[in-house]
Amino acid sequence: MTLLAPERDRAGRRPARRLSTTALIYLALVGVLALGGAAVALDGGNLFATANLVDMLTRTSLTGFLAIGMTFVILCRSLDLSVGYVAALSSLVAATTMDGQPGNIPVAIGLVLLVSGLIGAANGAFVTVLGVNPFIATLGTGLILKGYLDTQYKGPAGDVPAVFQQFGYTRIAFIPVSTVVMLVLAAAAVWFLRSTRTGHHMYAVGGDVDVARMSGIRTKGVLLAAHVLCAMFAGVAGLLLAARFGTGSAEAYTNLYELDAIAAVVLGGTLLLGGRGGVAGTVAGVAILAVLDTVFNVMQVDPFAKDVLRGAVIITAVALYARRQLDRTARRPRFTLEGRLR
Amino acid sequence: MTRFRDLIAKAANPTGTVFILLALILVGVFAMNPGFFEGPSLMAFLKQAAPLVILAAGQYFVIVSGNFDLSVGALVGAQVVIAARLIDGEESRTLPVILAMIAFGVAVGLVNGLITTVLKVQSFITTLGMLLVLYGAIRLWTGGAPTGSLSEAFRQAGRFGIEDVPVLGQVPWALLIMIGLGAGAIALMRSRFGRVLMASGDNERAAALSGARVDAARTAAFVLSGLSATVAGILIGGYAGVSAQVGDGLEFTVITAVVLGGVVLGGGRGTVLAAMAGALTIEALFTLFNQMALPATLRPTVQGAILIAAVAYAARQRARPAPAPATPTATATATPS
Amino acid sequence: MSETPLLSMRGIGKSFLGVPVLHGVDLTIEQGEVHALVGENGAGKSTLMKILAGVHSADAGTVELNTGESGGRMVSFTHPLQAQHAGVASVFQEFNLLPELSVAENVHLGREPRRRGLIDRRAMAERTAEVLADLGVEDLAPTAKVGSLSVAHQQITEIAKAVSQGADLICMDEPTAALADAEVELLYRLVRRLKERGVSVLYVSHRLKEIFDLCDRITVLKDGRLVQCADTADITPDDLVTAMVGRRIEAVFPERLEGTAAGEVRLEVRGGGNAWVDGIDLDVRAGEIVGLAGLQGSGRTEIAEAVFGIAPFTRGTVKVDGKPIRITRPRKAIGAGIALVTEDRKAQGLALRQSVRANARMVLDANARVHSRKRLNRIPGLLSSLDLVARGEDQEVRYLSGGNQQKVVVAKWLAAEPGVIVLDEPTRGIDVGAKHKLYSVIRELAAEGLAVLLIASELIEVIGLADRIVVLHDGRIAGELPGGATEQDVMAYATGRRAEESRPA
Amino acid sequence: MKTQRLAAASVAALGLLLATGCTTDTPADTPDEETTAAESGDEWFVQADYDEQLAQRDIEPEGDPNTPWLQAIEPEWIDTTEYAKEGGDATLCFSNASVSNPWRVTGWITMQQQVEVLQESGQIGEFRVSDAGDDDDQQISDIQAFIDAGDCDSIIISPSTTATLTPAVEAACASGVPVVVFDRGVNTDCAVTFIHPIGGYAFGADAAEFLVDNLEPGSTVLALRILPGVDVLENRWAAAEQIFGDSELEILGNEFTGGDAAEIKNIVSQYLERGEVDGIWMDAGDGAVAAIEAFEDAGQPYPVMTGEDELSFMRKWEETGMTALAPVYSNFQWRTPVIAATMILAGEQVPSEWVLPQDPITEAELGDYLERNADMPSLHYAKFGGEDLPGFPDAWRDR
Repeated sequence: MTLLAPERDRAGRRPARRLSTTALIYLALVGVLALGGAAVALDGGNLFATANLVDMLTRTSLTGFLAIGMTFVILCRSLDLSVGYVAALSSLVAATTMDGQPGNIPVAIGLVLLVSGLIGAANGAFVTVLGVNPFIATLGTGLILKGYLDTQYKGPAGDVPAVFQQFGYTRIAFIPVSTVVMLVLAAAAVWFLRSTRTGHHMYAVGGDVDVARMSGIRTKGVLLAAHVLCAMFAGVAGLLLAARFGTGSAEAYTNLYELDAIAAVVLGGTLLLGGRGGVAGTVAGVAILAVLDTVFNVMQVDPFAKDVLRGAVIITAVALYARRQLDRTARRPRFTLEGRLR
Repeated sequence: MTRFRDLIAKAANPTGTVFILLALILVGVFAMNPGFFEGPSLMAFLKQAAPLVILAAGQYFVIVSGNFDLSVGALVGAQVVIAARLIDGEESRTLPVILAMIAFGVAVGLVNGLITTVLKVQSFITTLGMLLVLYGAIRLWTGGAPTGSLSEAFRQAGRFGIEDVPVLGQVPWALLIMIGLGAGAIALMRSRFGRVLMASGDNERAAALSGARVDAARTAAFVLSGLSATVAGILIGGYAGVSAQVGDGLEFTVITAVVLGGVVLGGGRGTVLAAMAGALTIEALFTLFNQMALPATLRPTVQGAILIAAVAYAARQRARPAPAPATPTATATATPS
Repeated sequence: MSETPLLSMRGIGKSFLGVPVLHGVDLTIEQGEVHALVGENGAGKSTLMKILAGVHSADAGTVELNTGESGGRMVSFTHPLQAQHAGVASVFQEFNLLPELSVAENVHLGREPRRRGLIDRRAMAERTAEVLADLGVEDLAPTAKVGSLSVAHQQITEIAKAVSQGADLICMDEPTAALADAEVELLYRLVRRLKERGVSVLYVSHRLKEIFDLCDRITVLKDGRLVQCADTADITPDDLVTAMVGRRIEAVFPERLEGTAAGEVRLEVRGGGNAWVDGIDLDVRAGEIVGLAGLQGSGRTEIAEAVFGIAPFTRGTVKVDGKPIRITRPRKAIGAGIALVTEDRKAQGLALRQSVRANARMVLDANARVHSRKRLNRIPGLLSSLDLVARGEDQEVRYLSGGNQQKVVVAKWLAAEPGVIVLDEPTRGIDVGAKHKLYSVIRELAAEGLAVLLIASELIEVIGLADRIVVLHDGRIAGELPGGATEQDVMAYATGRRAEESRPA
Repeated sequence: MKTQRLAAASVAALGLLLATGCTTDTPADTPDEETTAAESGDEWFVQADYDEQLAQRDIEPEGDPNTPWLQAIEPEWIDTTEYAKEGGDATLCFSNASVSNPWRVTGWITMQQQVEVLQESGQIGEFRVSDAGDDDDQQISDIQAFIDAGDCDSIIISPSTTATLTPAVEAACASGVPVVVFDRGVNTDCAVTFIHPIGGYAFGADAAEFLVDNLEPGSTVLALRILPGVDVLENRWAAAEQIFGDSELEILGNEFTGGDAAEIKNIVSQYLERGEVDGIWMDAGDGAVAAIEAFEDAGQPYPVMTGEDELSFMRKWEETGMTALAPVYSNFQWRTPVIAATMILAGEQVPSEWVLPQDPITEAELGDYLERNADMPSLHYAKFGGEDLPGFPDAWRDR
């Protein structure tokens, strides 16, 4: 039993460590807020003025939706590079279906979720059934959608009734409704990952497909579900775009939202290799990016400098997480200092 | 002899898919426009395909070692802009600037490599970050749009060639450079470096325990990618001059090309020849679209469909069970390398 | 034993890519018996077990299961899930656990208890605790992250998983392969506990001691055929081995070759130590085979890794061919003429998707200091001298059998013409033919004047091959024995029951 | 189950809507119907606008020809006294779509130079800018931020896309500060003034007519376009299609190049391999030189060509002496908005729709413009109209 004895305390210690990853990210968020606030203050502004808070929160919602969805696929060790296109398409589907009639809103929402869900299913099928690498599969889907959008819609189309535009513009005090909805969905996603089998199994699939399969998990189903959810969240993002634009816009795909989303997810501490992380972290990741954007904006940072800083921040953050991963393989030592003296 | 056997093998395995696809597309092009295979237009095609082929070779090294390089597009753009600004029309500066560009390309590759290997950041993130940094930094430096202009000498490589060759007409320098570098890449993959790189991509631990400098090899791969982006920049700049959008989205095109060549993302699989063939295939595809006068807006759709189909096909090929029962090698005494 | 057997497999046949691995094998297991399935690797044990587990499906034959309420019925599993539902659970050698998840989550993976359709984590934890208590395991917290557990505890988790599935039959594939002695005891307790609870166990192993300690009946496979099925009482270890191997143990190991003589010391370690081992004094001479014995976790592999610079010695001195050297990286070791055939061939030894040639060249390609055209040209000869069976040098090694893969690993190291070769579990999981080939290769190497350091958990190998046996206990050298010493002597040191007088404890 | 969640969420959102203290930033009225109809969907051609723009080309603009950025075509002067603000030193907030192409970069420099002048004169205090990097949603947030900040005396907006920015601009108007929109329009006239050159139809028509006039009937023309779906660009092509439609010219095709020189050269070369190309029509000047080089490299005679007033093209044009025209989408319009804002804040009258002149550069004027911009970078625009600003020429030359 001597060999087993030391295990107990490690066993006890581990869960604590796992928690702290997410905690760390929120710490980072606080840090960024503090630094940003200080920087802005030195610049003679106030980062926490209502206007800026609203700005920050507003920026979180769009990337938020996309990033939450992206979290599912990345947890499953997959990827979705087509979300930008899905969002653009969804905005058009929504706007053209609504066509100015408040009555059509429910139909439009339903249709958007259906269409985006189907695209997600297609992505999932390419990956699970055809065995195409997700990077390629979703890149391909993106191209296919791009072609459809460019051919079908020569620019903005459709008309979103004022009622639905509220979704993009209304706020309670300084909190935009879109952000509230994003947070509600985030909470739902956290709950989904923790409390439903499909959600829980995503960790298994991302952690080790074979183990998952041997444990009787229908891995393909799970992966498919992840892709469907991811696309559906992109659909919701599309709805938000429609609400904010008052119309649908094919051009939306030019903004490389997918890369933003992936960046946010990884910034949120979810392993790009799957099986580790969660939506809570993602939300923090999204928030960090939003704070940076707002700070840059308030401080009138040159638009190109923004890109440089963003890139640097992302790399640095991930590098820091990687540091924390390094010790995970370490064997427990038998001989410590007094061993050295001998 | 060995080489011949290798070729047979290549055609048989999944990497062979791309050659078949390329053939099909070329047949299509020929059907649309037989003139395409006349010397001059063929040369023209190869001239404009050269940069992507070279980029594909560079990207191959990175992918086969188990990484990604998403920063090449931005790097190509940066290089062209740097060239224009530094040369600013002065013939005399051409050479020094080209040297500076090479240094810059190496530096970018080095940074990508070191961040990925030493700091253990997934290359997807590293190079995504590098993409943003390059994109922003270069515009910051030139105030948003390229300034200055390229020298005639600089443009030679990308634009001109050996004139009045019988049958072919102009043999573009770009083509010669492409063949040269392509041969170099193949040689490199047959060299010890190439074998180590391949092993590192397949099983990094085993390679390391065999004494391989895995991190060094991977970093070198990024450097090669940076260099290929530099050469591509020189060719593209030479071919078409400066414009604000040079290089936009190239990274995805080139990764597509490499994967189309049967190279597996994740490393340890595929040949550089096939990767370059993949690039040619993409270019041929665009030509075909053009010949067919396929509505420009529809092209991405077709491209995407073909991409997924081709990769799915290759995946199926690869999934096929192991070759027939084994027999002793006592007989099979092929010379190594 | 009850009248109707719990399981009866009849005439099971299976072949992969036209290569038959099972010919009409029968197997019956009674309610609550511990049934041993023995045979050399490649005999078909694992295949049979995997058919039972639903990983593979049989080409021929029938499986009749007589579990729980449902009476005897024909089954043929096409998915592990079906096997589980039918009450057949399997614990494979490579663990089916997720390091990122907790013990409870792993135990219930795929069958999470639910309340109102949602995962009920409390129930999960409670049930796990119960199962563990049932199995008499007190020191494992259901909330512990599996990635942080010892091999033994991971295996316990696996077994708990099987039990919690309400399995009537649990198949264990080489369960003790990776266990230390104390841990083996724990496993014994578990198996007996299961038996008491009326659970049947199919115990796949080729460790005689365990089989005779634990099992009621034994089924012996050889080359995919059923050789014999007998009660443990009616068979002696020797007969069993004969049945498995078809030759007696003495015949197993080749004699040392003519003209093999211990020469200069090629590897010398004095006071070597790091975080895992301490006070290591070791001499390996040219032409000498030194065995490193000791329980799992006693520091055998750690010494190999220290000598090879994977986890270097942080104190003490190392000399190679008399020259002092600080080996900090494998490259340095290789440069100094040391080779290491690692324990885990697939993870550490081979690039599976590369060709035989590429793998055999790997060491030469990776190290300028040993690379030479001459050595490259020797490779084909090397491979054939090892009797490598492959479709050609272009075949990817993943398509080779374990034994042939191991030969490729050995070849890649011999290609570098090392002076010292360390072999860590060189025969783990390879078929008997390949084993013998390796044994004689080891002899030849010694004869050629290499210094050989041999690590094996199968004591018999060390005893049968080594000229001297160095026994480790708890990271230190417990004692040294001449070749041919008895297992008892070795175990005495290994278990710490005896410490060498000459060495102050 | 996903749908359920969304339902739940929207219910929650609605509940919050009803809750007190909830502010909404969109004016209830939906965008002006028929313009939406026009912009939306597949049809980019609106006869009325087309006719108007073509007509405007021949109307003599009011104001001094030497300051074209202050000229206006058929202005409808409106009173702005309601916005009059004492003591100058106004805070101007400018939401820029992006500076992602040379045309915008040039204009942006001009604007900054103009601002400096106005700051010298004390009319402008702070000049606050946010750049949306071509992301509509981003720009909406940017505008929102200006509104919420509440200390902007005037908001200037250069929309990144017409239809999509409409609600945001309406919100800006609703906030009460004078709003100035320029370059691309929006589907609302709530802004105090909307500043723009004549427009895309005129640009496309100038170019197309030039080709029709200078090419033999039956000649072949290749159209090179940047992107699909961008209204200003689509209008250019729509106009050209009209004119080509009524001509004898054969249109070989219209290709999207992304403005990438290499892409342009590939495409043109490929067309040249398959046959003669007598004319090139471009919807923007980016990469025009590459198109010309394609002819040189293919050893073909220069085409009759229309590019833009980008210097690289004009220099190549002069050097080759080819038959060409440089249609103009007046870059000097970047000066006007800040001036307009200060006028409004001074309570002076401004045109409700401020249509700036937009005259293509012909062979006759070529030399003159090249000389005026002699030491400007090649991606500079000839009609940037900043020659009289103090920063000239360094600000544009050395960026």
